[in-house]
Amino acid sequence: MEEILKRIKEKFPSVILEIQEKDYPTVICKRRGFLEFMKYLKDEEGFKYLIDLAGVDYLNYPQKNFEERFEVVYHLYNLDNRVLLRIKVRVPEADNWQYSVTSLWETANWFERECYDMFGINFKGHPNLKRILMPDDWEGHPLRKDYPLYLEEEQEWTKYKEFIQKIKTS
Amino acid sequence: MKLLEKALLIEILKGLALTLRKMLFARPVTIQYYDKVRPVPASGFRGRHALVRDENTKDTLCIACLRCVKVCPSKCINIEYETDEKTKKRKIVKYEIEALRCVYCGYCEEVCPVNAVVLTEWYEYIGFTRDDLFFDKEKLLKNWDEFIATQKRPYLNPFWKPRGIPEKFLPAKKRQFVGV
Amino acid sequence: MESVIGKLIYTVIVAVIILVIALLHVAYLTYAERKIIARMQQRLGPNRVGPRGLLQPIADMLKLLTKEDLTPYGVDKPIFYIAPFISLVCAGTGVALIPLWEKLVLSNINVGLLFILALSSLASYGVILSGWGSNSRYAFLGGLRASAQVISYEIAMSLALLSVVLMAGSLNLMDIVKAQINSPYKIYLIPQIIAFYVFIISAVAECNRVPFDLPEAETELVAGYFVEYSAMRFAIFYLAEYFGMVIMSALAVTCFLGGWVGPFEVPYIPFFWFLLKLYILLFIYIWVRATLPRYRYDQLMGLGWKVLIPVALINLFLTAFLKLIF
Amino acid sequence: MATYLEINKKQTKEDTWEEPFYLNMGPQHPSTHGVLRLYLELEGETIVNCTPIIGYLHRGVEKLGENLNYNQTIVLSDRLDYIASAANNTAFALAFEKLMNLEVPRRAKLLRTIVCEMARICNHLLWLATHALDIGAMTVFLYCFRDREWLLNIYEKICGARLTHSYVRVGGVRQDFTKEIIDELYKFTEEFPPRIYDYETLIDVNRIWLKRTKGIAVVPAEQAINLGLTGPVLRGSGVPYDVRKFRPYDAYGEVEFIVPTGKNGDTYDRYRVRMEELRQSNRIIRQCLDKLSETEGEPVLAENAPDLLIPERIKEPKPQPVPKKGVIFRGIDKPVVPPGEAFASIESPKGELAVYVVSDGSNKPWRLRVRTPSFVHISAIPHMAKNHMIADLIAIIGTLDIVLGDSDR
Repeated sequence: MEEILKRIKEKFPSVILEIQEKDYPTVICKRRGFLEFMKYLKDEEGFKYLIDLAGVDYLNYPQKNFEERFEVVYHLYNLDNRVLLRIKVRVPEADNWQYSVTSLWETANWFERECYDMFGINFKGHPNLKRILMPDDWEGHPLRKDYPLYLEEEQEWTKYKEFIQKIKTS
Repeated sequence: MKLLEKALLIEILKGLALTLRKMLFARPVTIQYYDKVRPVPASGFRGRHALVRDENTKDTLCIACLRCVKVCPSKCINIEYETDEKTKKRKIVKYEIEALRCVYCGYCEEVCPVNAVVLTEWYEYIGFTRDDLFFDKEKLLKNWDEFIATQKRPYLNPFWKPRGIPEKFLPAKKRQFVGV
Repeated sequence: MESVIGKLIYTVIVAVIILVIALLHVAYLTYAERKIIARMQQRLGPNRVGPRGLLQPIADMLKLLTKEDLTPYGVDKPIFYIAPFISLVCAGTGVALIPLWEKLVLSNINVGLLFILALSSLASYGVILSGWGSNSRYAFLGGLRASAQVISYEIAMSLALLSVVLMAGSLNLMDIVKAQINSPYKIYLIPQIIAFYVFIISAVAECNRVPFDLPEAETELVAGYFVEYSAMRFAIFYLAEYFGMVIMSALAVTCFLGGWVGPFEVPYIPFFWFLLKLYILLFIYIWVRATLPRYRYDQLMGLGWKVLIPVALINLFLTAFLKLIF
Repeated sequence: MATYLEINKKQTKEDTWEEPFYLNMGPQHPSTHGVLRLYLELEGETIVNCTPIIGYLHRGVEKLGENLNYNQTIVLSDRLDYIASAANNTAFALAFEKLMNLEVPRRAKLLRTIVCEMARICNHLLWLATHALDIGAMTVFLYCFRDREWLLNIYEKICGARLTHSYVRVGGVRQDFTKEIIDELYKFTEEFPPRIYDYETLIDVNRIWLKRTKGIAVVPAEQAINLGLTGPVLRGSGVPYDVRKFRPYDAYGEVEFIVPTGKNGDTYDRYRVRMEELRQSNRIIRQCLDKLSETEGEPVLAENAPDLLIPERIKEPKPQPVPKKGVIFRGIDKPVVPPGEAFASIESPKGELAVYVVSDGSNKPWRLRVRTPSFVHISAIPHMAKNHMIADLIAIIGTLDIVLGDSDR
C-alpha cells in the first residue's frame, strides 16, 4: 500500500494535494490532470473496480478546513492485491463540474448521473447526463444541505400540482 | 444412448415424477388462517401498540420522559404533559401513536425506562378509517386490556429487558423487572 | 315430412346433451386444474365455494358475467368484439364430430378429421385478430407469436394424424375407431407411437399450454393477446382455451386410443372408457403445466420445424411403406 | 409521465413499418420485480435498445439518514433491500462502528453472521422462486416459498419481525438468541440441503431450463468488473471476488466456506453459483451455531456502545485517581461520534453493499451514502440485453436479482 502511495506521489506531484491515512488511505486530488491520474490508477496500478462514487456537500460543515463546497469521493479497489483506495476531488460551488470517468469505468455512468441528480455537479464528458432517481422536471438538487427536508406548500412540485388540478377539473 | 435419453425425455419425466409424488404423498402446507388455524406469533412479535395499565392506579405507567418520542424514527408518537408545581412530577395529558406511520422497529419499548409502552403480540387489527388506527391514550390502554386478557401472567415482553444486553444499559427499574 | 321433424328433434336433443356435457367438462376442467396443480405445489386450491370448492367454476362464471365489460380506448371495435367468439365457436364446434360412443355422435361426416383440423386452425384467427384489434403492444406481440406457433405446429399435427388416416383408410372419425377395433393391437397407439408422441406435443402447443404458452406468457407479455379483454369476453377466451384442450384430447382418444372401446364393457355407461382416456390425457396437460418451464419463441419454432415435422414425415413415410408391403 | 405521452404522440403520428417497435415494459409488469421500467426498442422480438428507467420507489433514504440519528438510520436500512434486511442492517452498523471505534463482542459477531447468512438463504430462495416463475416453472416458486416461510418464522422468534428486522444495532445486536431458536436453526440446517435437491430435480437438468439459461446474457470477467457487477453475478463470470473473503467482517474470518464461481458468465452459471451459495450459507450457519456454545452467556452489546437514543455528547469522567476534596467533579465533554468518515462494505446477498458515512460530530450522519448492488446491476441491463429476445430479458432481470427498493433508495 505504502509503495503505491509513494509511487503515485512521485508520478503525479501536481495532481495530488494531500494524502491522508484514515480507515483507508485517502488521496485528495486537483481537478487538473485528474483523468490521467485515474487512467494511470486503472491501467497501471490495477484498480479495475470502482466500488463507489459519491458526492458530499460540505456547506457549513463545522470541521471544514478547505474552501470548496462539494467533494466527489471515489472508492477504488484492486482485486489482485486487495487494496482499497479513496480518492477525493473538491469541487467549488461557483463552477461545479468534474471530469467524468465513464470512459474508464462503465459503472460510473449511473453513479455520476445520480451525483448530478442529487448535488447538481456537472460531469464533463458524460454521455447522458440526466436525472435518474428524481423525475426529469424536478427542481433543485435534493441532497444539498440547503435543500429543505420538508418543502413549503408553495414550493411543492409544480408539475405534480398541475397534474392533480387537471384530474380534478376533468 | 444420449439421443435415446433425450427422446424419452428422461429428465423431464424425473421432474414429472417429483410433482406426482408431491401430489400423492405430500400434505398441503397451507395455513387456513382464521377459521381453522390462528397462528400464535413468537414472543416479542412487534404488533399492535399498547400502554401498560398499572394494576394499582388503573392508569398508565408513563412518566413523560419523552425518550420514546425522541427515539422514534418515523416520529409517530406524540406526547403532551403537564408538570406538577409542587412535586415537579410530570403527568401525561396526551399520548398518541399514529399506527399508520409506525415502522414497528420496537425502539420505543426498548428505551422506555418504566416499561410503559409496548408493542404487543396482537396482530389482528384493522381499521376502516384512518382514525381507527390513530391510537390515543384511552385506546392504547384498551389495547392493553384486550391483549393481556389473552396472556399468562406475569407477562414480560422480551424487548423490555432484551436478552444478553449488559445491565449497564438498562435503567434501574428495568433491571429488576420481572413482568406485569 | 314427419321423419324429418323427428330427426331434427333428435338432433337438437343430442346436441343439447353433448353441449351440456362438454360445457360441464370445460367448467370442471378449470376446477380440476386448479385443484391438481395446488396439490402438486402442496397447496389446497379452491375450497371456499361449496363443499371442497366444487361450486367454484360456477362462481367464477357468475363473477365474470356480472363484471363490467370494458372496451379500451382506440381498439378496432368490430374485430375486438368478434375475436373471442371466433375462438369459442371454432373450438366448440369440434365437439359435434367426436364420436363419444357408437350411437352417440352429432354429425357423422366423412371428412370429420379434416373438419376438426380446419376448425382448430381457424381458432387461431380469434387469437390473431384479438391481438391486432386490441391496440396494445403486448397483445400485438402475443397475436404474432400465436400465428407463427399455430402455423408451424399445425403441420406437425396434421402429418401425425395423416399416418393414422393411412392406417384406417378413412377420414371419418367413426370409421377410424372401427378400423382400430379391427386392427391387431385394438388401438393405434402401439403401431403409431411416434405419431402419438408428435401429436401430443403439437396438441399442447396448439392449445397454447405450458411449456408452449408463449402467446399468453404471463411473465413476458402479461397476458398476451387477451390482455385488454375483461368480463365475459375474457371468459369466452378462457372457455375457448379449455374447449381446445378437451377437443384435442378427445381427438387423441379417437385416433390413437381406440375411442369408446375398452378391455371390457361397463354396463349403463357406454362411453366410460372414452371419458377415462380423456381424463388421463387432460391430467397430463395439467401435470406438465405444473412441472415445466416455458420455451423461448425461437426455440419453440426450432422444435417444431427441426424436430417434430421431420419425425412426423419419416413416420408417415414408414407407415405408407409398410402399408404398401402388407 | 411527460416523456411517455410524448413518445405515444410521436408514434401515432407517423407509424410506418420502418419505425422501430417500442415497448414500454413496466413499471407495472409482473416480472420486472417491482417498479422497474424498461423502455425497449424492438425489432421483431429482438431487443435493439433497452433503457432502464428507475426512481419510482425513491424515498430519499440518504436525505432522511442525514436527519435521523445513527440507530434510527438502521431502521431505514431495513427498507432498502427488504428481502434481506439483516444484511443491510449489518452494513450500516459496521460503518457506524468504524466511525465510533467500537469493538463488537464475539457473540454479537457470530449472531450477526448467522442472521446475515439466513438473509442470504431467504434472498436466494426468493430469487430462485421468482426466477423460475419468470421462466415459467411454477412449482419451484411455491416450494421455495414453503422453505422461506420457515426461516421467516425463525426470524420472528429472533427479533419479533418477519421482514423488517432492525435486529442489528450499533455496537452489537438487539437481543440474544434463546435455546429454542438455536435448536430450530440446527434442525433447519439438517433438513435444508436435501430440499435443495428438490428444486434441482425440477429445473437443473431440464432441457427447457438449460435452453433458456445457457448462453444467455454472457458477461466476460473483464467487462463484469468494469460494469461494477458484484456478488453472484460477478462470481458467475469467474471472478472470485467476495467481500467476505477479501475484507472479512464480523465472524467470517473464522468460518470455513467456499466461494463458488462459474466459468462462462451466463445465466446458467449464475444460477449454479447461487445454488451452491445456498449450501455454503447453510454450512456457515452450522459452524457459527457450533461456535455460539463457546460464548454462552457473554454480552451481545459492546461495553462502550451508545444508547439507542444516541446523545450528542457524553460526559466522560476525568482520569482522576484521587478526587480532591471540595472540588466539584466535572467530566470531559466529548462527542459520542467523533467527526470523520468511514467506509464499510459487506457481501449482501445481491452483491456488494457499501456504506460511506461522513460525520460532523453530532449524533446524526453528515452524509450517508449507500452503494446498493441493485442500482449497479440495473445499469448493466442494457449491456446484457442487447440482441436478446424479450423472453431473455425476463431471464436477465431474474438472474441479476434486483430489488427496486434497493436500487431507488
